[in-house]
Amino acid sequence: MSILLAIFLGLVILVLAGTAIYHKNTKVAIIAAGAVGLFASVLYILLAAPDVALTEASIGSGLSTIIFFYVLNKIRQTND
Amino acid sequence: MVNTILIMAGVLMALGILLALFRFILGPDVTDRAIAFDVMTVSSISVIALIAYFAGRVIYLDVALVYGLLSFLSVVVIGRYIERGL
Amino acid sequence: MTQYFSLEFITMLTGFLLIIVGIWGMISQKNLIKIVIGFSLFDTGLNIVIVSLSHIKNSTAPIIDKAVDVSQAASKIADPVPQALVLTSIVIGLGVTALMLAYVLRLYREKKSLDINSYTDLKW
Amino acid sequence: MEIRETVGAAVTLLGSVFIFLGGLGIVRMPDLFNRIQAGTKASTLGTILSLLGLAIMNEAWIWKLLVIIFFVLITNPISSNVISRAAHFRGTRMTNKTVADLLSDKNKKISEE
Repeated sequence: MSILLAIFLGLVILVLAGTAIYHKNTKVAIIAAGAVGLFASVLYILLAAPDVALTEASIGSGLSTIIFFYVLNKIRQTND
Repeated sequence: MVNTILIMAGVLMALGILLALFRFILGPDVTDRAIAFDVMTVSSISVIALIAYFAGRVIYLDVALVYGLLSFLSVVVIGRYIERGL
Repeated sequence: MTQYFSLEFITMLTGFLLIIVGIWGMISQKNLIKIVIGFSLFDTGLNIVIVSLSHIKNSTAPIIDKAVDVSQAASKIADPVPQALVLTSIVIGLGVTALMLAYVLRLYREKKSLDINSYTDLKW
Repeated sequence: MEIRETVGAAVTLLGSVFIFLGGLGIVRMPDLFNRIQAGTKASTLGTILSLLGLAIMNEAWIWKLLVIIFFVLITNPISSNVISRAAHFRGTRMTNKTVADLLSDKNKKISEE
């Protein structure tokens, strides 16, 4: 049963990674990269690594998105 | 009996995540994607709790706790960026 | 056939495909922020591959509490060493991503452009 | 014993039905604000019900599950509020069937009275 869940999560991760690479809007690409980190964290729990899943959920999905949007905000302020 | 009902619940949660992913790919604006991201996060908390039940370990619930605490932060940052600036 | 239908193989395949997608994004995109996003995906895929090496069949988390007895812990838990390595690697990946984004910001303040084709100072 | 586990599993199934309906609403609704309404409310209720079902089934986990329910109940409306506010000030178009828009300038006097 966990194998089917792993296949589902892998397909979702690949679709989100393709969205992150090929979408024209940069903000959508950043949100898709954050969602890749989110589902990778669920995959780490299936692989019996809850500590890695905790770190990935807080850093790969939360803090990474915040840093990307901070830089986008700085770029937008430079234009003004 | 109990395991069958819980597997059906897991399948329904996976279908919910799949529909949110559909809106994520299709959505015409950034805010639609942010809402789809929020729904995927909240559904993932339930999936993690189900995995913790099937594995029989209480330590997996800590990850769901961190999700519930920190998932709203990135959505708040997206909203503030769209509104006027961080 | 049955070794291809196991949890380890499927997650390892997912990790390698994610690495391929990340490298393809790094070498094909023209936007600087897209290149940094491709690096981030590459990092995540590499971490998934290393964690999938640590999982043995039907193993549980390497934390000893009431559910796992001390006497038979060695035969039940997963290998904790790759997990500790990945735990360090995630944090270092965040540092490298932040450094690359700082470079992107400095480059944008120099030339007001995010296109990689406009930075041709080192070409001759 | 058996009855309590069955009741807990049924509550979890009900919560997963609400999560599925939240996903369906986020696909089917016509504009952004209806999508926020459907997605956030249904998925919050579904998560609370499914965690509550697991708490009924397994009474050793009940305090940690209640803490998770508390955090979800606090943090999820904040994020949907911020997103809907940003979308409104950005000027997202509503559907034609919208009756009242209390945040717009034309109706501001009505809402203050």
